[in-house]
Amino acid sequence: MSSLALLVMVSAITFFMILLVPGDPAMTAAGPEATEQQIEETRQRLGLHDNVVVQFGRWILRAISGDLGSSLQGGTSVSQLISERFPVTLGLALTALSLAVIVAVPAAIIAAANRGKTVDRLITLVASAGVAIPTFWLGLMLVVGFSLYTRVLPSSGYSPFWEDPAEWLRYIIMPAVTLAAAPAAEIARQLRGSMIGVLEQDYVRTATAKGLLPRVVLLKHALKNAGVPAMTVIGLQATFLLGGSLIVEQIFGIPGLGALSINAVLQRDIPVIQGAVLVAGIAVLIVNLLVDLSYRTFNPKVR
Amino acid sequence: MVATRRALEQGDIPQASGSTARTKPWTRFRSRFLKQKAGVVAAAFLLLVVIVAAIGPLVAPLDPNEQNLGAILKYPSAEHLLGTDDLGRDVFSRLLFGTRVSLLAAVQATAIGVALGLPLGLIAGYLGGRTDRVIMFVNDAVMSMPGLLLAIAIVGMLGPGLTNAMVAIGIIFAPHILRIVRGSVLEVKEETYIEASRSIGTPLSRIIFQHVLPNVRSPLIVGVSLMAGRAMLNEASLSFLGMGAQYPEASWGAMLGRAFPYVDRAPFLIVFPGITIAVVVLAFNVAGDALRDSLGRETRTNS
Amino acid sequence: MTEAKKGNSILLAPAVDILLAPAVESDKAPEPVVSVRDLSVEFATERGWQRVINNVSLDVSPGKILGVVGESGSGKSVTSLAMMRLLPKQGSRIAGGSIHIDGSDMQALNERELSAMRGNRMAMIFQEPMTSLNPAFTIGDQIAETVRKHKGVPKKEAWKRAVQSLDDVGIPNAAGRARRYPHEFSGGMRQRAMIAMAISCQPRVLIADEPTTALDVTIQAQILKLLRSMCEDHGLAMMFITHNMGVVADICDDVAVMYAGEIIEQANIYDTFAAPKHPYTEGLLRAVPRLEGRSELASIPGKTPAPWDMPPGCRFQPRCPYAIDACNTGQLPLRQIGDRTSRCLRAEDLDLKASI
Amino acid sequence: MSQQPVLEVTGLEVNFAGKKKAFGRAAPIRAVKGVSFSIQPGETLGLVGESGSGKSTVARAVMQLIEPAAGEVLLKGREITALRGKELRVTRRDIQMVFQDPYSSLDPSMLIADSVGEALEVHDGLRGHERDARVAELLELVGLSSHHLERYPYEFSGGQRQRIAIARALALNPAVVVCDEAVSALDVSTQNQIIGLLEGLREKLNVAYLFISHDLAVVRHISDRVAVMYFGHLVEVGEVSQIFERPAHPYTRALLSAIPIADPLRQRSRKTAMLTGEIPDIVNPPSGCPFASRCEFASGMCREQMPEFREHNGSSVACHHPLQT
Amino acid sequence: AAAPASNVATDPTAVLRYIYPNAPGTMDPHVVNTAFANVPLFLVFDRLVHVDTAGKAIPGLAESWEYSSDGLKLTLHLRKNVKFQDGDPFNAAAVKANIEHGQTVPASFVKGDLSSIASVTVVDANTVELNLSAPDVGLVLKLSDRAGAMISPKSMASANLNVHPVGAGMYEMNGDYQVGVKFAVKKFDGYWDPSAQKLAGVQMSFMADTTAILNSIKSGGADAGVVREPEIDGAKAAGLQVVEGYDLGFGNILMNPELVPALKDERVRMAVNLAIDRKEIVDGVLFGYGKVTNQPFPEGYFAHSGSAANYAYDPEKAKTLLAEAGFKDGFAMTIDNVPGPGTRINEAMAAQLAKVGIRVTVRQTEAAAASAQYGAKKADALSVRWTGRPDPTSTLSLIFMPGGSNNPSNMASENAIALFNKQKAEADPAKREALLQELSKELVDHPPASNIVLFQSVTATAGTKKVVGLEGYVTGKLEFRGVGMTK
Ligand SMILES: Nc1ncnc2c1ncn2[C@@H]1O[C@H](COP(=O)(O)OP(=O)(O)OP(=O)(O)O)[C@@H](O)[C@H]1O
Ligand SMILES: Nc1ncnc2c1ncn2[C@@H]1O[C@H](COP(=O)(O)OP(=O)(O)OP(=O)(O)O)[C@@H](O)[C@H]1O
Ligand SMILES: [Mg+2]
Ligand SMILES: [Mg+2]
Ligand code: NI
Repeated sequence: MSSLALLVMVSAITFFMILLVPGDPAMTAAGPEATEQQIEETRQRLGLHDNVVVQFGRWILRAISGDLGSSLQGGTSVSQLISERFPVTLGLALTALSLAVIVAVPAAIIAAANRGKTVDRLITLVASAGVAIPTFWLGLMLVVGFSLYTRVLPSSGYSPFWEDPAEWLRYIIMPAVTLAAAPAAEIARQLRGSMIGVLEQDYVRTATAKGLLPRVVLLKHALKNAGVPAMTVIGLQATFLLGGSLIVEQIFGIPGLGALSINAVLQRDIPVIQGAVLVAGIAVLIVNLLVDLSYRTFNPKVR
Repeated sequence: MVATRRALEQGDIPQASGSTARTKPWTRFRSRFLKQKAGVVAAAFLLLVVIVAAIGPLVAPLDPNEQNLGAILKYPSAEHLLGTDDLGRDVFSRLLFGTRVSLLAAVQATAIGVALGLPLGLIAGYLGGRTDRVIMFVNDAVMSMPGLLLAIAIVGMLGPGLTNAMVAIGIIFAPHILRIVRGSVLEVKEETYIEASRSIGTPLSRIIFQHVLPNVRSPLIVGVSLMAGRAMLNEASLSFLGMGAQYPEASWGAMLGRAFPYVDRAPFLIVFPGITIAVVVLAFNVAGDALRDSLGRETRTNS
Repeated sequence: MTEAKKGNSILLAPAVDILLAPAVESDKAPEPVVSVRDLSVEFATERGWQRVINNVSLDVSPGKILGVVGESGSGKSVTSLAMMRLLPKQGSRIAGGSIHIDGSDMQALNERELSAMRGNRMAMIFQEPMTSLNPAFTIGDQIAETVRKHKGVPKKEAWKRAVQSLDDVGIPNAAGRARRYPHEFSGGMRQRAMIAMAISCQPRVLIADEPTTALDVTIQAQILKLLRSMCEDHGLAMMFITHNMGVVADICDDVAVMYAGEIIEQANIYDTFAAPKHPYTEGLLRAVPRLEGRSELASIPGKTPAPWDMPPGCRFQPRCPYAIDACNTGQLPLRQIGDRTSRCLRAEDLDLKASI
Repeated sequence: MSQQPVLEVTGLEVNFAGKKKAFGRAAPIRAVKGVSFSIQPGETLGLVGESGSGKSTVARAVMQLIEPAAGEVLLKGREITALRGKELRVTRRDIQMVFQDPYSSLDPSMLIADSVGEALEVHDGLRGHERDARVAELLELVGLSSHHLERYPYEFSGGQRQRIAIARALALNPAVVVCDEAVSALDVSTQNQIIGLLEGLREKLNVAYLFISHDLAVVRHISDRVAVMYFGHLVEVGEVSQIFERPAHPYTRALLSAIPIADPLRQRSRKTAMLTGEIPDIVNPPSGCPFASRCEFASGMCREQMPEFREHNGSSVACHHPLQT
Repeated sequence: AAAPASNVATDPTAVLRYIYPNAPGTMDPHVVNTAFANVPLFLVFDRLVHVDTAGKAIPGLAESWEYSSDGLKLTLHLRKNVKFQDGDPFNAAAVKANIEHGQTVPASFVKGDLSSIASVTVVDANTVELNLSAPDVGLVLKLSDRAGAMISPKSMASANLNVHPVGAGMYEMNGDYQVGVKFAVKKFDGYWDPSAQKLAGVQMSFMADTTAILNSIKSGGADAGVVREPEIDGAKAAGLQVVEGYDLGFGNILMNPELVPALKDERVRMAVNLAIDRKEIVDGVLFGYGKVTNQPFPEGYFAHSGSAANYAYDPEKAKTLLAEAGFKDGFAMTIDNVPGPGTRINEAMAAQLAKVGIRVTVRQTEAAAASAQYGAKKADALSVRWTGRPDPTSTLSLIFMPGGSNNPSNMASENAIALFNKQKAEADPAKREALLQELSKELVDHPPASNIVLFQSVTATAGTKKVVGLEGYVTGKLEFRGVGMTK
């Protein structure tokens, strides 16, 4: 219930905000070459003369019945646009997130286990650097290195997973790496911190006293308890990634939700913006739900 | 290792009762900070950056805004230490000038993020209940909106320009600060010393300022240092979309953004600002970590 | 206490019985399973390496309980952790001495051998039952894990044994409770679970560091009874650290008293309570509040010296009412006095009493 | 008994929100049920009982740190449960608390002078030297010296911290001090020093204590009267000698007999009736006497009907079958 | 630059992978709102009239046409035996259906282009008459644009016309258009001019960033695509062929003198023109890819005036003119631009204008806001690229004439207005040409209040050496006629 309210809230904020921003949906819908008259006709056709509240009400009523309307740019239905774009973003986000987790979790564990030693310092430094590097800079460097000089990977474009998974991977890997850098660094930092906290706990000493090997103590007893704060960060990163990353999608020419929504914003394509925000909102809710569920496995105390 | 720590603290009694030695907070902070070599290096570097920001215009070898369309994209030379940009301007001088803009941008965004997030986070966390739910509802709504969309909308409403862009970034950051603060307030709130202070009859405002605030300091510092770095990176992204620094101002992000099309012809245009941003952001993070560790709770565990 | 008064004569008999027991056994005394010799431990502090445990020696024989008492910070926990080789890897070191447990030289073992030892042949119960159990796993899991690790039995069997040992420590409905998480247990039950975990592999040696401090007296009594019977029935050798002299009086066979990182006195429990041979022990025993009436509460004046600030000679001497000049010169070793030991220079000529 | 009690608690009930079920509302946890007692000026009431029986909850409810579900708390004859905001804060002058854990009850990032002086600033508006002078006085009172003013809590031992906490509680000359296991964390010798201190202050300032502890020897030493709690209920209240020498409630007796005596001869020769049986679950409390499951005298009536409080041999007891001595 | 396709053996099985920066929102040619859509759309749709690379009307689906003497009727003679991709015949009825569709479909974008057509008469299967409400000489060229794109009438009613269009063009859809992303077409076997079809198909994808396009071609991810000035040198350096098409588009500054009163004075406008060093902009900012001009129509185009002067860069004279006009100390104005390549032009210009005392604030405003602000008379000036129109009338009326959407101040010289109206009614192409040239000269001699032309722009296509038949069109819209790939 509250999640539904959240979605309505997010939609409403977006809707009114877009209308507050200078720029005329009718004008962009009519196109750059349109005449005054065409613009006016477009405005009529789209009902943009109506009160904003009426407009929003109309949108929300239709949205509830499952109709997200159609793009002001050419009339493609929003649900179709989103169903084409979201899988792309989803694939990219999941790949990036998995990469981040695969790199960050072992790194954090190694760092925490060797707290204060050189390995730890090194990992911490790399993690800080990961947060520090501008995303698009990294992306560009990868393109230069892997596409322009060595030509091992395509610099841009996209091929759907179900058509050819290998091809998909070739297209997705560089963007995924680019996107993964910052989340990996952040997850590593967070997990290292909570691991160190957990390793100071009495029950870790108990586990050692039980005769478990250091590896088991670390990977079973400590990791599971350090999982909650780490999951929070992972969830947060997931929601970022699922919203679609404009810059990375642009650099690599990936037709994802980010590119769709940024274009929609630039063109004041309100139905598409609303649709994209709704999807992003739902993604956030689902991720939060998953994170909550994971809390339950990590920490039985949560209900 | 609660028990051991306590025992350890008791071992310090004689030191405490030595009547002359006064422990000044600043002295202890300094001694702890100086122990963290990486932090010291980072702080020294940041100090240097601040100095450059202050006196940069005086030491810049050339006028950073002087265009020379006859000599664009020139590789580094004796005349132009770091080459020239796409309008023939001296990259080194622009980098020096950009320091102030970029730093200011980071400070503005962070300040706004903290100004919004900190009080609301304190209130939400400490009061809990309905207030908390309302604040968190709005917070989650803002958080689940794609950041860039928000930024565009806010900049659209305020008009283009670096300050406005930073206001936008600040607003986008605020929910994150809010969450960090609220999280640690929830933790601190349960501490007995807060209850003890309440039992004395301390007013709410005083409890928040005197007890809660100093104890959420550590996570806040980390959050802020991360954010200051993030702000620089986001400024770069927004400049990339034309919403950041405006002509003739130079910001590192803007320099980086506009160097995009010349990757293969003038890679140095990307390399220098990219590295500058990365190093400064890294310095923020490292110094922030060191600061946290030096300001941390006054316990013995980390000495 | 009326009961005690009237039954004095009758009840003395079993006490004498117990009193005599060690004397009889001492002829063919079983080899101690725990043998610590001249153990010293140092910690890295702001003032460099500081010795917090100095030349501690102790033995525990099978079926016996050695009580360890002393001021807080005197090194009881550190000693026990050192014996388990559980001291923090960074910032601490064993500076000397040897630890032999159940025939193994603990300092010669590598990580793998240590883990085969811990939980199996020697186990430990920690003071804080609230924080010493992993909140993320069920109680049964945590116990079964130990069993599986050391006994190499299949999962099901390990679980059965875990339930069995929960049952042993008197947890009602053990099978059901095993599936619960620590936070669903009360403090007393958690502590019992800790004990169940420690005994699940039938160790030869058990170290208990203030296992009942967090519990109320009724539950404490149950747990003490349980531990006592473990020693008697299974020949377990136990080291029992506590602040509570009543608890010591209840279950220990011998007592070692620690002060400022040293054992200052060690003796049979009856001897200690009847006639302490160190002024600190005397002070400690006198400070125990009596249940009868409102007597004045005694305390030892002064403070424990810090490791870097140890007085020469006897470490208790600055606080000692019986100190003489000779006390602050030279090393004072633990001396054998009959079948007990003491560090006090004046052990023989002082007539110390546990109560005024 | 002629005087007006300085603290009077009647019918105190405290509920906590229970665990939420997947569907439906959470049943409240009734942590304290119908607790009533009173304390005269300068008197010490010892509160003992099972761990988890609700002693701390009573203390916090009396302190108005949590809101009681029912019942009245009269401080110097004034009902305070309904007070809010400033009014409540002003009343707090008269009732102060010393917490169990000396390590967490002092703000680690605050100087001792500020921690102790906070009450003075808040209530009397004292600042600067004036405040410091008063804080120094308080520190002297609890046996610390004024050079400790500008130090942080971590520089003190547990005993010293507890003294600081006591100094803080005494800053406003309260009429009642609630001590929730104020000495449990300390070793015997230090514990004795603190108790001595509390007794001295009672003499000097005529404060009343609500003294919570599970160390019965200490309770016996310091209390004038003792209240025994079990499972959220008060089961017995009486003069200290009465309780310790002629316990009327089977639980009180079990408690007393479980105290180990620091004398091996006597301890080992003692016949102690070990309690058996399960402690009831707080989420599903039994309908009758909560102690029935562990009580050797329990009858059918005990299991069905909650016993009323009644006078018995000079103390009040809630038991269907009070012990005769 | 391109090798003529006919001389080279092409691979009939080749599929061209082409990347284009501007994705159409729909594939319905009558609804899509930008001329950029022509490139992808005209793969599928054939038009009544074609244009050659110079922008001249040449036969398309109409083999010939003629105006009636009063200019009120345009008769089209249609090509015979032409089929739509769904097998239906293309004939006069189809033309009538299309024109009516274009005029009436909701959100029609071609309505304006077709507004002069009052009715359509089907004379016979291959002849239609367009009855005009007023003379419209530009109509023929308009029919070479989307207004003349012929949709299979059967598919007009279909709901997925926007993603699965059916036309009579060289290639037919192979699957649906994934809006904003890509689509594929395959050779249409029934096309009337097989010589134009050198490919087995085209895969067209869309990427907004031309740097990414170039990278893609360079790394082998595509065969050809559109690049912009900054990328051209890079493309050449990478060994790609680059076809530079000088088109009807131009870089210009739109101005609203109502907000900057100084600009109401013609001397000031002349001063601004003289203070801008166009050559420096072309050479420096555009890397030499552009032509210095101050006329809206390029050299070689029929509306270009050969006799009008090219402004020389003359800051001194600009200062003098400013002083004469009473602006000795210059004046201030804000010029907006849409973030992207145009930023540099604006910045370079600002620096140049600063030298004569004109203080320019450069402001980047995203497209929607920029045009809305300018349209709402809230922006002083806008630095943009005009994309060009097939017929001069559209360009002139939209930018230079009163009532034009890009001329918010509605200012224009009387002479210019008179010339414009005269050419609109002139049916004789030669006379009309003369009038247009005179108008062009008028716009140079008396700088208009609405606009400053800076340079003629280039539309460049980069491709691997395997791609043949790429040609630059003056419309700026590549047609794939004759484009093929070698083996
Ligand atoms: N990790 C450590 N680093 C430095 N010193 C330590 C550490 N752990 C313990 N110590 C020191 O070792 C000494 C002995 O501590 P220990 O915990 O053994 O005391 P204890 O006798 O168990 O006290 P308690 O009764 O309070 O548990 C103390 O003085 C303490 O300061
Ligand atoms: N915040 C809370 N939320 C839910 N239940 C609580 C909370 N605080 C206490 N309880 C429950 O209330 C009951 C009484 O707890 P309380 O802390 O008052 O006991 P106590 O008598 O002080 O125990 P101890 O001797 O261990 O300090 C316990 O069952 C406890 O689990
Ligand atoms: Mg200890
Ligand atoms: Mg309590
Ligand atoms: Ni008695």
